[in-house]
Amino acid sequence: MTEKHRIYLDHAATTPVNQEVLDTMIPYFNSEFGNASSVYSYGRTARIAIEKAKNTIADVIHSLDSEIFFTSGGTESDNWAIRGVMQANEKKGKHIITSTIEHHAVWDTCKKLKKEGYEVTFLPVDGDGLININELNEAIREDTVMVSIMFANNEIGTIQPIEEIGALCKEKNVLFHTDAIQAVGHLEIDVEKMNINLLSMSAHKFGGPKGVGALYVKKGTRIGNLMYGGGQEKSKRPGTYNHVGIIGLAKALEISYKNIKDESKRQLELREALIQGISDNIEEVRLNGHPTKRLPNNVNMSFKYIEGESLLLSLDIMGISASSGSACTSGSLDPSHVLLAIGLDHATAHGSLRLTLGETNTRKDIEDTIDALIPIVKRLRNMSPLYVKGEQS
Amino acid sequence: MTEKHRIYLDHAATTPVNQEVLDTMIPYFNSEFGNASSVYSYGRTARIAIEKAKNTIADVIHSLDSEIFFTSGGTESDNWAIRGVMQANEKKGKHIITSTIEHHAVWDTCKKLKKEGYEVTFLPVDGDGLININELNEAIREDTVMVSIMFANNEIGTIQPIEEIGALCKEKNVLFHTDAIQAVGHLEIDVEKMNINLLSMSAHKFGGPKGVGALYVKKGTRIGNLMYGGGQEKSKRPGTYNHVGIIGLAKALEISYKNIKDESKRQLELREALIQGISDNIEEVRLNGHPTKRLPNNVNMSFKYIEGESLLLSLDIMGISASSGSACTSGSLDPSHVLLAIGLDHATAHGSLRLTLGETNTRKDIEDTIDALIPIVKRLRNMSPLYVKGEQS
Amino acid sequence: MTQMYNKKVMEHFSNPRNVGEIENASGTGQVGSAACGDIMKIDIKVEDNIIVDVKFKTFGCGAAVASSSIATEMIIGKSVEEALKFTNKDLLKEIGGLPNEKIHCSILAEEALQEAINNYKSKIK
Amino acid sequence: MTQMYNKKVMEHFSNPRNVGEIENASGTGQVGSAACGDIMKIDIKVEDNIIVDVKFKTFGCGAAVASSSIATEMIIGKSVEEALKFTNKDLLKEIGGLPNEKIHCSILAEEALQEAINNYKSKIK
Ligand SMILES: Cc1ncc(COP(=O)(O)O)c(C=O)c1O
Ligand SMILES: Cc1ncc(COP(=O)(O)O)c(C=O)c1O
Repeated sequence: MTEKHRIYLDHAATTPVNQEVLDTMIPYFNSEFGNASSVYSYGRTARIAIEKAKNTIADVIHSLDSEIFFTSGGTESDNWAIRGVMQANEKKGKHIITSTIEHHAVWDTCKKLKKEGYEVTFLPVDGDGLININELNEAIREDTVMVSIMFANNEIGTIQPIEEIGALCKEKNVLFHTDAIQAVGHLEIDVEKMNINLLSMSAHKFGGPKGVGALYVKKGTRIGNLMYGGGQEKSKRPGTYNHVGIIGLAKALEISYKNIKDESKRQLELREALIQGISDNIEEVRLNGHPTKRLPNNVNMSFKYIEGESLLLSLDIMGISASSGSACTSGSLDPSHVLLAIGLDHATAHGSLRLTLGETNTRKDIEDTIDALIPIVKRLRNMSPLYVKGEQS
Repeated sequence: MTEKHRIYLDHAATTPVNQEVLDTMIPYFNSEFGNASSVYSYGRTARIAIEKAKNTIADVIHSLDSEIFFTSGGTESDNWAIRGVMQANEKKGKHIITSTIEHHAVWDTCKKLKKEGYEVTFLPVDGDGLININELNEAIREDTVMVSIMFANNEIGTIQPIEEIGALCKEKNVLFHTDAIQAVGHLEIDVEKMNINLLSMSAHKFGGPKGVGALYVKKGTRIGNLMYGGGQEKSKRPGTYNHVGIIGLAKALEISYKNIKDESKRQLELREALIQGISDNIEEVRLNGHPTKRLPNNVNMSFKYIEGESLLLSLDIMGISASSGSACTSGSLDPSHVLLAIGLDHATAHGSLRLTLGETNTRKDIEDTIDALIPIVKRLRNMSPLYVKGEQS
Repeated sequence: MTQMYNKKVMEHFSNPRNVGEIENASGTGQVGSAACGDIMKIDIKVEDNIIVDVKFKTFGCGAAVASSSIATEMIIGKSVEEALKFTNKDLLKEIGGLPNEKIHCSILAEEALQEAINNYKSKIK
Repeated sequence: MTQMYNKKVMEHFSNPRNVGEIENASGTGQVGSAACGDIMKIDIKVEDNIIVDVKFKTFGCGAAVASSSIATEMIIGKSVEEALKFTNKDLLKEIGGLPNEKIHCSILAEEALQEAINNYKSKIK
């Protein structure tokens, strides 16, 4: 297979920058490069572009322009939201509630807060990866400052009942942060209707550049800084504006939401075809994550008796890029905490494969992937000491 | 003056991305876009580029590749260096020494630490902006964890005696961080010879893109995280690698240091011509910062009786971009803390102008700038209630 | 779109009207301080209770210069009583708005004018 | 350049030698666990104190598969005593290096082989 025929099925890890987005960004690298905080003309052009970007984002998520703050990506947005809110609200308490399937950017931040003396409740999820709203209700205490539950999971694609969580948090008067890094660009989001106080996003997950993200902070939310310095972003997030990245983020968002309904329907059909094709042709597989409350671009399946990295490498040799669990934890020996949280045993968790679709993927890509997977799984199973049935068949 | 003739003299605020740098970056936006942490081919290309970038940086500053960590810019590097080291070394003590002319990224971080219970000594500087090595020596205590003194000042260009500071810190067994954000790309740096433990840099100050920086952390230095999340950068700085930015940073650095001796000599001559031209043609001006221990691209002068922003705006109308004090603090009413620290009164501090050169500036730019400044200063002085002498002349 | 000036502000900054001083002014007001970065001085000439001339000198930013210039234009020809009612809101309306952090410049203009009028009144008493 | 495999590793991963099981093996060794993500099973056939055949089965990552494959190649033809001296260092040398976090795969191969030999020895005692 030549480079031309590569099939990229790892859009949840990162996406290529959309060409239109790149074309929009290019002039800002060296013609309109001025420092957005300056008073002179160069800087003014950058400043206007940043204000426009806030407006674009605010339109998509139904917030005010002034509620959008730019960051260096999803990790910073998550860290800032959680640490910033917990530190600024110590008068109310030191308790935070999160789930057992959060991304490490939330998970590890919470674990660190715990070490520092905060109290953290890690809410379990069911076999499909959903939290239970009654359990959340019971977990909320007098001194609970915030709930941080992700919008959609990056590994298994499960979408949480965000609107219900938001309503409950509002009723109980606790702040609600959602890591929407996998949702933005793929699902419709309304922070007003969903009662979201803070929302994290990352540009490279929806056709924008890497190294830039945003945090929505509802007006009136008490939040401290993660970094100190210049006066940018009302001194809440200092540092010279990465206006090229910001312009890219906004353009990518705009493009994603232009025909989100059609595109998400298209991807959902491909997703179902992929799940069906694998299930029909390969024995002893299981779908991880909720069958319907699921990102339209996410397929996550476990293949018994084989190990994920071998599967990835074999697919890579065939020109197909995929992922096993979270790309961030590749190279680590422990299986994904998400797959364990939904009840998989270690061996099955190790044998998981994540295939995530993007706008350039076609039905042919799906067929080719299924065709490639069948002999690969067979070969690896024949090599596996765990596999007895059908050996050498 | 048409756009073509614009003269950009604000390189200390930010620089345009060098065309060669941009050309190097472009393919990584959407052909080689893979997640650097993945095992498959796309990711591998990004990973190799990142390793190469570390090697380039390490070569320039004389460190090991593994001592280079990527960040979202200078602000993050400074925040991380200081907070990370202070938190990880509490067993030794809670005292840090810095100077009164640091950038806000260091200054405000130290002020915040003070509020949190750390002890901070703000070392004064002399009229030229230099710290006194004996005073530093006296300020170091048993419980001093680190000294953070900038390499070269962003407003007045003064270069500190870094090698002496490094030697003293080594002798006294305290860690030495230097904010070298204005120095990298302009001065020769040797972390080994200078005994530097941590060094911050930011790509957009030397022809690289905005939103990416690096922190050098000497092997064995105890440092905590500023952010938590995935396993990137040995888990010390998580988040999907902004490999495009990293590639840009390294390329820009490589280009800057290719003929740094000649270019810095050229800029130094232009700097002197500019200072001379202004001093010869305009009365009651003063040079701020050290006359010779000074960045080759920095001119900072105070024009009595007039206010900086009017000066900037007037220059901008003539097609010349400059800055008054630090670009970061434009819009604030207080004059720059740096100018006050070197002893200027408020009015004189308000009347300061910073002109910072870059590689595209020519001798003609300097002449045109002097020619533009003369009538502007005259006009503004005639408008000023503080100016009596020579009124209406 | 904060931190930026509109065309009218820039035009008045580039070509400020009524710069200077009035010899034997009927009243003079000066407010602000060099420490704060803004000083505004306004001279008025009053004839038959009408402000027939206004001149200003300003040390300050673009908004300060433009505010002074526009304020002088708005005041010339007004009676002393009308001028006393002049506020920075009128000025902001005329000027087409200022960035948030520059609103204080319009207040300075109001104060300088009021001080000049008070100075005039104290003299004729 | 960590986290990446060299050509030789990829070649052995793609075309592993000696996959399978030996019927009536002289010795068998299995190490690792599914929980850790790596299981290696090695069968050896010994004739006149010489290891004449080796077969493996591996559940694990690319490095684990390649390590097994290369280890079997290196061992065939060796005497039992020679084989007992085989360590993961020899394997790493032959393989041309592994990423740091994959070094344990070479250790697994060493252990599986030693266990197979020990198993053989315990049988012939
Ligand atoms: C759900 C989720 N949260 C957080 C992150 C971290 O985002 P970034 O890598 O842009 O820092 C990711 C992606 O890596 C993610 O998928
Ligand atoms: C000396 C110094 N330190 C820190 C910074 C902050 O760097 P950045 O704006 O890239 O975050 C700057 C520039 O703004 C600087 O000049």
